[in-house]
Amino acid sequence: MSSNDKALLEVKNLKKYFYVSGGVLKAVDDVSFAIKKGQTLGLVGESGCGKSTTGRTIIGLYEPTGGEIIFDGEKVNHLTYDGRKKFARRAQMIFQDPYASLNPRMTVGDIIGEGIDIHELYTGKERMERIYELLDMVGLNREHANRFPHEFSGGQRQRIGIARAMAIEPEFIIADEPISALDVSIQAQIVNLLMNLQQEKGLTYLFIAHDLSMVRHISDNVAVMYLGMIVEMTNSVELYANPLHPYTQALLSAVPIPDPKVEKKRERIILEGDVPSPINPPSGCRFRTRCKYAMDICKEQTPSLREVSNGHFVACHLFS
Amino acid sequence: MIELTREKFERVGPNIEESQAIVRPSMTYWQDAWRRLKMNKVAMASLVFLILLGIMAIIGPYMLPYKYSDQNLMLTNRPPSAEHWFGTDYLGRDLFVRTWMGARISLTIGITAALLDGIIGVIYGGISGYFGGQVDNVMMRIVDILYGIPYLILVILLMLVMGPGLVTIITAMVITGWVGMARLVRGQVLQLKEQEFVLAAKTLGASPGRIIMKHLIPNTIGPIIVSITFDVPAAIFTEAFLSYIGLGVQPPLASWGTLANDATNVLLLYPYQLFFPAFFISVTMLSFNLLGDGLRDALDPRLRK
Amino acid sequence: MLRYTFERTIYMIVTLWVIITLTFFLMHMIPGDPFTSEKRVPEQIRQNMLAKYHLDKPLIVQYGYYLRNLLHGDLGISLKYLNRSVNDIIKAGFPPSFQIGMQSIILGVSLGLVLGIVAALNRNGFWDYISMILAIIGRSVPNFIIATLLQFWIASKLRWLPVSGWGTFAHTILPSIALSFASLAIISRLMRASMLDVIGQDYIKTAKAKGLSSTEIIWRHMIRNAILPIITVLGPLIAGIVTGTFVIEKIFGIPGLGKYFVQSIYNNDYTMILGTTIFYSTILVLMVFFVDITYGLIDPRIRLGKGGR
Amino acid sequence: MGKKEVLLEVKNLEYSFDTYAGEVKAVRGVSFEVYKGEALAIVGESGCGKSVTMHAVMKLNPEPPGRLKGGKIIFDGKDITNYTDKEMQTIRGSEIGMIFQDPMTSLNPTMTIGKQIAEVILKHQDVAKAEAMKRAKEMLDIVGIPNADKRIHQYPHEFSGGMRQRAMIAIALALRPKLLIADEPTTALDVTIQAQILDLMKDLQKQFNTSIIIITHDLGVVADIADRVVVMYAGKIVERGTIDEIFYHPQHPYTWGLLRSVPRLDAKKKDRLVPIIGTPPDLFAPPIGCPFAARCDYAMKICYEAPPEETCESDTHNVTCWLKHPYAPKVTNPFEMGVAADE
Repeated sequence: MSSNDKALLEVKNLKKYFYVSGGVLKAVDDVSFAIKKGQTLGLVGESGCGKSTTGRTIIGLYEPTGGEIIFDGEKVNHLTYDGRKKFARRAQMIFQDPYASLNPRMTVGDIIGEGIDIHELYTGKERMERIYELLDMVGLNREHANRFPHEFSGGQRQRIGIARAMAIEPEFIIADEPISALDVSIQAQIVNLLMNLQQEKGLTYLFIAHDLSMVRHISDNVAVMYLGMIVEMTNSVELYANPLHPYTQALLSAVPIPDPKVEKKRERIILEGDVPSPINPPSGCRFRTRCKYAMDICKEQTPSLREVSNGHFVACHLFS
Repeated sequence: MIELTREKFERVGPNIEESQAIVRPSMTYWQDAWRRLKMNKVAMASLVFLILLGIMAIIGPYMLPYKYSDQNLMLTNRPPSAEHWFGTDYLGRDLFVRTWMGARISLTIGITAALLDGIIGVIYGGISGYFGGQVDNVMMRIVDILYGIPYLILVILLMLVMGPGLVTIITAMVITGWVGMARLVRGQVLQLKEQEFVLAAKTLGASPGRIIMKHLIPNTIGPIIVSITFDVPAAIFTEAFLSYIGLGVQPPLASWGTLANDATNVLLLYPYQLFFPAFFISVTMLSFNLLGDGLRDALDPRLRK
Repeated sequence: MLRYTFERTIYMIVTLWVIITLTFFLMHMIPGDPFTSEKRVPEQIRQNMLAKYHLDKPLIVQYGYYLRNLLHGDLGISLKYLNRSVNDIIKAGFPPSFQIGMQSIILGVSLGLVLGIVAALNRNGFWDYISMILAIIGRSVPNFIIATLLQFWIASKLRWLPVSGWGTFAHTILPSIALSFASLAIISRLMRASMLDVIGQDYIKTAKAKGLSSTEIIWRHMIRNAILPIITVLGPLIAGIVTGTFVIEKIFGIPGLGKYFVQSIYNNDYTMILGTTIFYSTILVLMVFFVDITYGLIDPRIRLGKGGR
Repeated sequence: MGKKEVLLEVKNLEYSFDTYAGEVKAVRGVSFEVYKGEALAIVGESGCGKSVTMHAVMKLNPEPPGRLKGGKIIFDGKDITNYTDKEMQTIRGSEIGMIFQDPMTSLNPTMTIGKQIAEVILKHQDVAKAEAMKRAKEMLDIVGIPNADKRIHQYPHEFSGGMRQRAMIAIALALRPKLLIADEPTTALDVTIQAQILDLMKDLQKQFNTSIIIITHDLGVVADIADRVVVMYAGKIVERGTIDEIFYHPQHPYTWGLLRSVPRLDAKKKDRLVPIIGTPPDLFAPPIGCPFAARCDYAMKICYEAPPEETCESDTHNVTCWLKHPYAPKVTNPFEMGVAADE
């Protein structure tokens, strides 16, 4: 990617490998992108494609195997403990599982207040006031502060997770599939809440999801991942209007549309088979085993991500 | 039936507060666990029995005017009477006093060994699980090997090397006994540290100390307590077993195991002598086991809700 | 599966080596030697004896000798019964111990499984309570007390079975029962928990949706999956039974290995303690090894080599 | 279209769970029917009672704590409401097949796939084992698993998630049942796999003329596969009708909310989504009035005081809402314009 001066987060050639019993699991293999301040990048892909690992590596939960993560002009991989704490104040994460992401032994107040306590922002009455403010912000009642997580529904729990991340007023938030465990009607609540917060506070998001439907509403740009690599990346209008990579097309076509007439008329692209194992991925283009356009070159050469039109990047031999 | 009038159809809109309100009563983890433990009559009876036992172990030896080592060769092998409530043994020692001295020894050994096992196991398993990777690998191989060594045989060997006595019994039991707890804690920690709430604390910038104190310990304490509760009767049994084969506490001190051993020698003539030590060993182990069962049910997070 | 077996074999060998080494050096930390106890042996003879058994050499050399002999299956000469080799004593003492051990394992495990299954299927019913009571007794009453009580009532008072001794099958009944209580208790509780766990699994719902009867579901889908975790506790269980024979043999006057082991402790009989300990440990470790391999064979997830446990 | 034959009729079904805290009224008077050869979708948020209803029909809920409190279930002309477990066994697997949400846990891990399919054949038909295995292999072919003769000897952990769900479908359809109940069959799968499974289900439905009940919270899935829709909320049915009626002329504010909160990939511009506010009620203490009132923009006083009755919009379309009462103020149905705006 061309390095942009205004990019808040820049990821360059990020690699994250895991050494497992069957070999090397290349969860993230040479991924680069940038997010401008105040914008949202949607990162989309099916399970096992490395999207969550990308998020966790950026936030510092994993040490990258290679590449650079540059936040606001500073390198933030391989930080010291103090450096990480400072970075934590500016970048936060929202997690996927509304049940596992809240400590069952802590009250909601203490969960939301944890960041306040760690960074010693407020104490005593001020701390409580701040927690009430955060509860109001995410649409929960003040009385909820003394309750325990198991008393809440999935959507409410996800709001608590958002309040926890917002408590230390970060500039950048990675939302790791924050809606995929929720019912559709609740998904819209959470997406709207995140969009409102973005407008009010000027937040920058990396929004990770497993299908393309909700991502569209929140993202300025969308990157599609397949087996550890980005296969296509562009702004969200262009991606939905003019998807180029065969995988993106299949992914778009796979999402059923809640309109029976449209759905009856539509020709779907059905992908054959499953996602191959990331431990021994196919040679060359990793999508070739499921791609109906696969050519000889796809087996031999890994296509690189190149710009085919203004701001539209694709990694596919069909476009080289 | 409500009368349908036009004014009932006045639009009032949604009531978001009501929709968000939580109707079930709120309870902390410990309140809920205690509530469920209290509902378990058997576990509560066990708890009461153990508390009484503890009190008797403290005051029992002073309730009759004899010392545990006082011999009275004029009054040997007497059945229970007003002077000697549990009777006397082959040396004329008062069995009531000796039974409660035995309670002291057995309980001390049981509780101390279980607690030490717990402490060592939690630290070892906690370190192994928390750091993971190579550290965990090496530490767990050691545990695997220790786990493969027959427990009682090792305890017997250690007793031989260190010589009999209260401290050596406890030491020998602890040297081999902590392994189970270490495995338990490691498993729990490994599972917990991948949980998203721990990851969330890390991204908030929490220190390892904070993660351990606020997140890992509160979520493993339940199984740890249960495990310790089960370790106490196991340690009491081991001590009784050692005493029974002559490797336990040495006379004139008495534990329930030595009392039982002494009694079996004269079992056919004076069966009552076996009754009290056998009864107290069994009921104590029973109570700890039942209390442990109750605690496990009460503390099991899967049974909540 | 090959890899799994290989790993287990390595563990087994390392464990055995650690046990041998540990026991050997522990033995030599015991104060005194066998010839200073009880009988006064003339100094010259004592020196000769020490020399004969290499006890005058540096410890590490003795260790080398010992390991070498061990590889040839030679456990040395008993220092107490000077004319008997440890191998001989084990050969004589092991069969009765083995018989009692096996009988009680078979009794405890099979009865425990049945009770556990029945208890799980009648959750909170009559059989559940019966099995719970038996389990609690087995877990709470030490085996030497059970043994003594059985001996007192069944043998001395009712005279149904011999009080002690060895020879006929009747002699083995009470010791086996006394010894089986603990394993019965453990197995029945574990099996119950394991069954209850399986009952809640989705594939039981699938089986039900297929129209299978409860009996078919229990036999074909539940028991097999519920037994799997039970197999892993058989190792430690056998350890408990083997060490349990020490007292049981003492109580019932059975000329088994346990009795010799306990005696050798009183006699400071180094080679005998060392030999029996190694023998016991080898049997246990082998048992655990076979249990692990069996587990691997039964569970396709391990047999087909996807991940370990 | 002639008069359709009813295959399954559920009348006023009430189902509760007894917990330590008291009775949780999971299903509170639910009535619907399934015609032969059609696909019916039951839609609603998690916890609305849609799965419990179908599990109650199949008598798969453990009882206790589950308890059938009232209602009637008529399947293929037989009243199966009070069938014993033994009587149900003749229906399960042979006349009604079922697949579940999580294919990873729904197959027995220690039994080969072939045996698991053959088992259902052997149970209900008097055939030899070899014949059953042969038919198991054919079923795997039918559900699109390649190398079926090798695959029948494999264990579930050697199958991917999508493959396992295909194997589940093979089990459920092995005996060509009249009805297939699919309980969130694609929720745990990736979108590309979901598309495969939905296509497979549609194919097989045509091929075998099976009726399908699909339980889901995803309106996209509904639009793809269903002929008629039942919308459930808090243990009650709020609206039911044909797929066109529900998608193009919905009448209940909850259905409006559901439809508006779903993103549409085919829309030209990205509008903001309109979510349903709040949280569904806890059925431990359901509200006395309409359960949706507290989240409903159009709620009236009466909605908080008494539950509405079901009214007919057409022969096939029923709504349970106080807005249908003559006294109720007129509200503009946001969908009467149709989604035509987008088309």
